[in-house]
Amino acid sequence: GGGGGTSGGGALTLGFAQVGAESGWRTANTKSIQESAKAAGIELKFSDAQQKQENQIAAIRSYIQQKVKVIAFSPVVESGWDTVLKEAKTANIPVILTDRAVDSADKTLYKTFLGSDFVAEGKKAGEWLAKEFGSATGDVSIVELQGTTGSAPANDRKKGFADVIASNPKFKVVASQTGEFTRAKGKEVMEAFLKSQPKIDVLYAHNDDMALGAIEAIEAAGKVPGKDIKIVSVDGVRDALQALADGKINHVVECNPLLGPQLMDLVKKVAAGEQVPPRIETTETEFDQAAAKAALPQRQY
Amino acid sequence: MSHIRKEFPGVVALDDVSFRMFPGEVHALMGENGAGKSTLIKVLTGVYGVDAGTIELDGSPVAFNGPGEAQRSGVSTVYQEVNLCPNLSVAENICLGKEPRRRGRIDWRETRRRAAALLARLDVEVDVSAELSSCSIAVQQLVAIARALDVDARVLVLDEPTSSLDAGEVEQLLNVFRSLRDQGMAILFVSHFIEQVFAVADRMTVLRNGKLIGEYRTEEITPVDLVTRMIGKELAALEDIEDAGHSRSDVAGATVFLEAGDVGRKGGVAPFSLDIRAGEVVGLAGLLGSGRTELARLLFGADHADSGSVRIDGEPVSLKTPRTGLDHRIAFCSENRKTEGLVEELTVRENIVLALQASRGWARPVPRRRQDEIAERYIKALDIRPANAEAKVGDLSGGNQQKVLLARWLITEPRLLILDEPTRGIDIGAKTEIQRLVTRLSGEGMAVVFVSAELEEVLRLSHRVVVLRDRAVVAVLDNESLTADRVMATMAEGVAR
Amino acid sequence: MTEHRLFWPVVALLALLLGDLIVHPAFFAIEFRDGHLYGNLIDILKNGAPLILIAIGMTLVVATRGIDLSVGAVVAISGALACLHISGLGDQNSVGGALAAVGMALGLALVLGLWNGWLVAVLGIQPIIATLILMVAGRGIAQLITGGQIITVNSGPYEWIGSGFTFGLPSAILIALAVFAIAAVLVRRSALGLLVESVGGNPEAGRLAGLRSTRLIWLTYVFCALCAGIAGLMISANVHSADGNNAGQFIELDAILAVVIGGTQLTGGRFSLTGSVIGALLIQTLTTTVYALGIAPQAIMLFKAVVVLAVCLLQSPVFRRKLARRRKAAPPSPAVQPEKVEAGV
Amino acid sequence: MTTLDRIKGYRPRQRHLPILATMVMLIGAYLYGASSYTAFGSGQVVLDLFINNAFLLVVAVGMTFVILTGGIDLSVGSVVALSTVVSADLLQNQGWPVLAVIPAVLAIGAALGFGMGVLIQVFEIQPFIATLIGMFFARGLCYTISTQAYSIDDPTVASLAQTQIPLGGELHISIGVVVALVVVAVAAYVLYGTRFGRTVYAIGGNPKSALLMGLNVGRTRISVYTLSGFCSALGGLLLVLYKSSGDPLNGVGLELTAIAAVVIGGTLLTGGSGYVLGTVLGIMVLGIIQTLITFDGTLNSWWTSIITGALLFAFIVLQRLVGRRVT
Ligand SMILES: Nc1ncnc2c1ncn2[C@@H]1O[C@H](COP(=O)(O)OP(=O)(O)OP(=O)(O)O)[C@@H](O)[C@H]1O
Ligand SMILES: Nc1ncnc2c1ncn2[C@@H]1O[C@H](COP(=O)(O)OP(=O)(O)OP(=O)(O)O)[C@@H](O)[C@H]1O
Ligand SMILES: [Mg+2]
Ligand SMILES: [Mg+2]
Repeated sequence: GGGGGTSGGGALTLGFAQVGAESGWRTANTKSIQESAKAAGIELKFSDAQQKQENQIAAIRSYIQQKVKVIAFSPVVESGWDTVLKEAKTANIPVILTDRAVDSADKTLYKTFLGSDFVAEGKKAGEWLAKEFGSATGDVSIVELQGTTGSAPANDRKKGFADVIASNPKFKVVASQTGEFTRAKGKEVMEAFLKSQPKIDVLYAHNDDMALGAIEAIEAAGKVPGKDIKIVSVDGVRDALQALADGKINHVVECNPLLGPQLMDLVKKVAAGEQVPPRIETTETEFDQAAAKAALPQRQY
Repeated sequence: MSHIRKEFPGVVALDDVSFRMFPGEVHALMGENGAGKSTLIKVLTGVYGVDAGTIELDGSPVAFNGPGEAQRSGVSTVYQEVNLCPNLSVAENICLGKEPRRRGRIDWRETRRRAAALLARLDVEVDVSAELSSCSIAVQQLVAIARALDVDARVLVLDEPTSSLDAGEVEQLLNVFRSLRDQGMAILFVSHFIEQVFAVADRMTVLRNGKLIGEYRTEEITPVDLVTRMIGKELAALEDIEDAGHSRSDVAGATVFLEAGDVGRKGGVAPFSLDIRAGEVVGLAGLLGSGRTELARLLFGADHADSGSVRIDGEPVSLKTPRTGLDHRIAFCSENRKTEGLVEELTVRENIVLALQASRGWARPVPRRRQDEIAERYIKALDIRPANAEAKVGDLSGGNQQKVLLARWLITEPRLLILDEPTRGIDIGAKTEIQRLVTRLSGEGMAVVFVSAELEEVLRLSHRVVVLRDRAVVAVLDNESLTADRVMATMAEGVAR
Repeated sequence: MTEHRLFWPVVALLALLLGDLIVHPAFFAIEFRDGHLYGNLIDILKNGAPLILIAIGMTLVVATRGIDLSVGAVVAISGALACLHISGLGDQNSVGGALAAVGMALGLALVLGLWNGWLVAVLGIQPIIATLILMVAGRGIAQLITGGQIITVNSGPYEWIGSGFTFGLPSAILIALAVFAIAAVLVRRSALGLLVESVGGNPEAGRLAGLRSTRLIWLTYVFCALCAGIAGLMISANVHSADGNNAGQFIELDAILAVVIGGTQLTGGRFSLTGSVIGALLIQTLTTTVYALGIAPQAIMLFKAVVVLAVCLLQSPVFRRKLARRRKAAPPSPAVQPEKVEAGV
Repeated sequence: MTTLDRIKGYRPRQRHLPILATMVMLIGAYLYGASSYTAFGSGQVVLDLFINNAFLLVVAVGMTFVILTGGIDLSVGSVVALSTVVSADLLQNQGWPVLAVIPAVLAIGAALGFGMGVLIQVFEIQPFIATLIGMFFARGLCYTISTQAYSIDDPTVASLAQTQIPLGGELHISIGVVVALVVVAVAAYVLYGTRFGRTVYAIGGNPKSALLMGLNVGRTRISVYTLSGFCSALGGLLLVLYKSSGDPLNGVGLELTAIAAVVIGGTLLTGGSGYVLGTVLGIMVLGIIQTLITFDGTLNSWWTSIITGALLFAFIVLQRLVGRRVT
C-alpha cells in the first residue's frame, strides 16, 4: 500500500456517493459539493452511482474500507440501506444524508438529513394553482407530466400536488403521463395531450425540463404557453426562469441543488462530534415572474 | 414405408414412394442429385413429417417425432453433410447424448476410450480430445459414422457416407457394413459410387425426380441398367474422357503460370516446390489427412504461408489472403461446401455470382440481366435442379449445392482453378460433365489443381500427380502411363517408384 | 402475398392504427395549421424519424452478424457537439454556423463509427462488448461536451432539422426518407447488399470467395454511427437543446427491436431496410398510441409487452398454423407438433 | 527439466486462453490498485467484490447457460426487480413467512423463463424479442404491484441480511456470497459433467446438427431459459437480502451488465464456447474497474464514464493480446 490521493493525514476526508449525473440539476448539485469541499479544505472522495443503488452501496463499502472520516450520500431510493449503514456505524463513521431521506426505522444509523421535501414541492405547486384559479368558475382541466415512473421525486411530487387539489372538485387531472424528466419526452407527450384533450387549462410538470419541452409542443400547436395553458413546474433551472421571465411559464417551485456549503458545515460539526439537528431543510423559494427576473443574473445552473 | 408423399413449397420431393428394408441386408438407395434420397431418409427418421403415406417398423405403424426418437427405437442415422458440433471434441461428438456415466456424472475417460474404440473400428486414428473443427472433412465424416455405430441399432441409415473418403477408408467401411449385416442389422445407404454399391448392397431402390422407379436385387441388375434407370436415358459413354489420356509433354511448351518455391506452413504442409503451367492439370494424391487440402489452400492464399515464395508469371507475389489469390486470378473451390462454401440463405444466382462480384468490387455490380444469364447457363450446363435461379441454396440437395459452388468459381474465368474434391456427392452424370469441363478448360489454357478422393479420377484428368504423405510432398509423377497402383505405392511408402 | 416477409409487419402496423381509430376516432385527424400538417400521424412520422434512421444503420450492422449498442451515446455526442458550437456563435441564426455545427457533429460521429468498426473488424472483438465500450464512455464524452448541463440553442436553421416543416411535412421525416433512399439505392443498386449478406450469412465462405470483409464490416459501423449522428441532430434540434445524459437513452434497444420486427435476423445474413423502417414506425406508433389512449404510466410496459407479443405471434408461421388448425378442428386439441429442423437456426 | 522450463513448456488449450488472459489482467489490476491506494490491498476489498456482486453473479450464471446455447436473455433485470417487489409485497403486505416467499418467488421466475423458452422454441420467435417481451412484461408487473420502493422489516430477512460469516482476521463474507458460490459450483458441474450441460454446448455449436444428432434440443432450450428465469429470481432474492427492500426500478440495465460479464469472461455470444468460471472473472473485471474508480475518488461523473469505458477497452484489448501472445 501507500501512495497518493488517500486519507490518513490530518485532512478531513469525506466520502460522497452521488446518485448520478442524470440532469442539469444534479450536475449543479455535484458541482456545489465539489467546490465547497475545496473551499472548506475537506478532502472529497466522490463517486457516481449512475442511478444504481447497488453501486452506491458498493461505494459506501469502499469508503468504509478506506476509513474516511464522514460519509455522505444522496440515496437513489429511500429504502434498503440498513445493512450498509450498520456497517458504517460499526466502523464508527458518521453518515449524512443529502437531498433525499432513507426510511430506516433505526434513526441512529445516520446523523442527519439535509435536503428538500418533494411532497412539499408538489404541495406548493398545488397551492399556487388553487390560488391562481381560485376565482375561476367551471372545471379546471389539468395535465400532468410525471417524472420517471417509480422514482421518488415523481411519486412525491405527484402525491403532494394531488393532496392539495383533491380539496376542490373543480380541479380535474384529465391526463397524466410520464415524461421521464426529459425535454424530448415532455415535448412528445405534450404533443399527444394536445391532440387527445379538447381542453387543457394547466400543465403541471414534475421538473423544468419537461415543461420546457412541453412549451415547444404548445407553441407548435398554435397556442400560447403561459396564457392559453398555464404552466407550473418544479426545480428552478436557469432556462426555466428565463421562460418564466418571458411569460411562458407561470410559476416555478424551487428545488435547491446548492447544498454544498451547508453540507460542509455539517461534515465539520459531525466530525468534531458536535450535536446536529436530525433534519435540516434547504432554503427553497418559489418564483413568480418578478422573482425570476431578479434571480436570473445570478443563476449558475 | 408406403405411398409416401412429401412436398416443399414449389417442389414435390417425394411422390407416392414406397420403400422397404429387411434385417440382415444392405440396401442401397440410388438416384440422381435431387431425386429425393435425403428427403426419404429424413421422412423415415421423423425430421420431416409426411404429407401422405405411412411408415411401419416391425409391422406396427410409427411416426417418429425426430431423430432422437428414431434413435431410441433403434434407427441410427448419418445424414448427408457433416452434422456434428464443431465446437466439441471428437470424443464428445461421438458420444453426445449417450455418454457413459458414473454416479450421474459423465465419465470422460470412458467416453474417450469408447470413442477411440469406435474410430479404431473404422481404422481411424485421431486425437479424440481434439476439437472437431480442427479435423478435415473426411475425418469429420468418419466421426459421424462412428457415432452412428455406437447404439445398439437395428437399422443403420447412412446418407452419402463415403463422399469424401479414400479407397482405403471406403473398403474399411464396407467391411464394417458386411459384419453388421451378418449380425442381422438392416443397413440403408446412399452413394453415387456404382462400384461401392455393387460391392456391398444386396438390394437397391431407385428414385428419380421424387418418384419410385423400382426395387431390385443386386443379382438382377447390371451397373449400366442401374444407371439407365437412375437418369432415365442411356448413359453416354463415360469412356471418351478416359481416352483423352494426358501427358506432361502436351503442355511442355506452355508458359509457367505459378511457381511455388519452398512454400510451407507450420502445422500445415512442409515446404514444397511446384510449378504449374498454363493448361496443365496437376492432380494431388494422398491418403486422408496427408495435406492435400492444406497445399491447395496455400496456393490460393486461404492460409498464409510462413515460408517460401510464390511467383506468378515470373513476378514474385505474396498470397496473404483469398483476396490476393482472387486478384491474381486464382480460384479455389473448397471441399467443405457447407461451412466454407455456400451462403445457405442466399439464392442460387447470388451464390453463383458471389466470387465474380467480389473480384469486381462493390461499386461495379454485375448487371442483373447478366446475373440471370450466367445462372441460367450454369444451371443448364451442370444440370442444377430445381432449375430455379431464385431458389434458396440451403434448400437444394447436397449434390446440387456442390454444383452451385463449382459454378461460382468457373465463372470467374480464373487462370488457375483449384478444385478440392469438386465431385463430392455429385451423381455420375454430372461428374462426367465436370470432368469434361476440366479437360476442356485446361485445353483452353487454364491451369487446374485437382484434388479428389477418387484416384482414378485424378489419374484420368491430370498431366502430373503430386503425391503427399504426412503433410509433405513426397513425389511429383509425370502422368505417362501412370497407374493407380504405382501412385498408391508411392502414397503408402513415401518414395517414388 | 402472405408469403412476403413484410406482409405481417405491415399488417401489425395497420392493426395497431386501426385499434387507435376505434378507441379514439380523432386519432387520424390531420389539419393544416400554421402552414404545415398537424396531427397524430404527423407526430408519429416526426418523432419516429430518428428511430427510423438508427434502425437503417443498425440493419446493416446486424446483417453482418454484429450489433451496435453505442448508437444512443453517438446520438448524445452529436447533439451535444452541434449545440455547443451553435451556442458559441454570435449569430445563432446563421445558416453557415448551423451547417458547420452539423458538419462537425457528423465528422465526430464518423470518427466514432471508425472506432467501433476498428474494434470489431480489425481487432476482432465481439461486437456487443466492442460497442459497449463506446456506449459507456460516450455518455461521459457527451456530458464532457455539455459540461453536464443542458445546452439550449436558438437557431432557426438548426431547428429545421428536428422540428421544422418542408412542403407541410416534418423535415425530420424527409431527411430520414432521403437517407433511406440513399441507403437503399447504395445497397441494392451496387453490390454492397449482396456482399454484406454474404459476409453475415457465412463469414468464412465470404472470405474464401474473396470478399474484403474487414472493410465491409468497418463500413457498416461507420454508416450506423453516421445515421445515429444525424438522429442525434434531429433529437436535439427538436427540443432546441442538447442533453448529454438523456438524449438517446435506450434507443439502441428500440432500434434493434425495429430491425428484428422488420424481418432481419440477429444471426446475420438477409436484411430488409424497408422492414426496419416499418418496424421503427410500428414502435413509434405504439408510443404515440400509449399517450393518445392515456394509458397509465405504470401500465405502459405491460401494454407494450402485449402488443409486441401479438405482433410476433402474428408473424410466427408456427402460431398461425396452430391457430388455423384449431379453428378447423374445433373440439379436439391439436396434436403435438413434430419438432422442426428449421427451428432457431 | 527446471520448473521454469516446465512453465515455459506449458501450452494452455486454445479455448482456455481468454480465461487465463482475464485472470492475468485481474491480478495486474489488483496489484496496481494495491500499490496506488491504501486499504485497497486488504483482502476485504476482494471479498467486497463478491459481496456487492453476489446477486449479479447468480444472474450471470443463468445468462451463461442461455448465451452458451447461442441465445440471449434481456429479461433478467426486470425479473430481478419483480422478485424483489414480489418478496417485499408478500412479506410486508401479505404477511407471508420467509420460507413460503422463497419458493414462490423462485417459481415465478422459473415460470416466466419457461414462458419465454416456449415462445422461442415452439413459436420460433427470436430470443432477443421473446425476452424483450419478458422484460417489458416483468417490469410492467412490478409497476402494477407498486410504483414505490419499500423496505422489508421482516426480522428473519434482517438477520440473514446482516449476518457476516467471518473468515478470520478482519475478513468476512455474506450469506449471499455463499449462495452465489454454490450456484457457480453447481452450474460448472452441470455444464461439465451432465448430458444436459453438454447438450447446451452442442446447441450453441450448431442447433441444426444437435437436432439431427438426436439430442433433445427443444427441451434443453426451454430448460435453459427456465433456468435463467430461476437464476434471476434467485438473484432477486439475494438482492432482497442485500438491500432489505423491494424496488420496481431495481436492475434497470442489469441485463447488459450480465451479458457483458459473460462475454468479457470469454464466452462467445454466438454460443458453444465458454465457462462459468469465465463469467465469475468477467464480473470481477467489471467490479474491479468500479472499485478502482471509487478508490481514486477524484473523478467527476462524466470522467467516471469515460474512464470506465477506457478501462474496459484496456481489459478487452489486453485480454486479446495476452491471449495471442501465449499461443
Ligand atoms: N428444406 C427444403 N425446402 C425446399 N426444398 C427442398 C428442401 N429439402 C429438399 N428440397 C428439394 O427436394 C428435392 C429432393 O432433395 P434431396 O435432398 O432429397 O435429394 P437427394 O436425392 O438427396 O440428392 P443428392 O444426391 O444431391 O443429395 C430437391 O429438389 C430439393 O431441392
Ligand atoms: N497433427 C495435426 N495438427 C494439426 N492439425 C491436424 C493434425 N493432423 C490433422 N490435422 C488436421 O487434419 C486435416 C488434414 O489435412 P488436409 O485436410 O490437408 O488433408 P487432406 O489430404 O486434404 O485429407 P482429407 O482427405 O482429410 O481432406 C487438416 O485440416 C488439419 O488441420
Ligand atoms: Mg442427398
Ligand atoms: Mg482434403
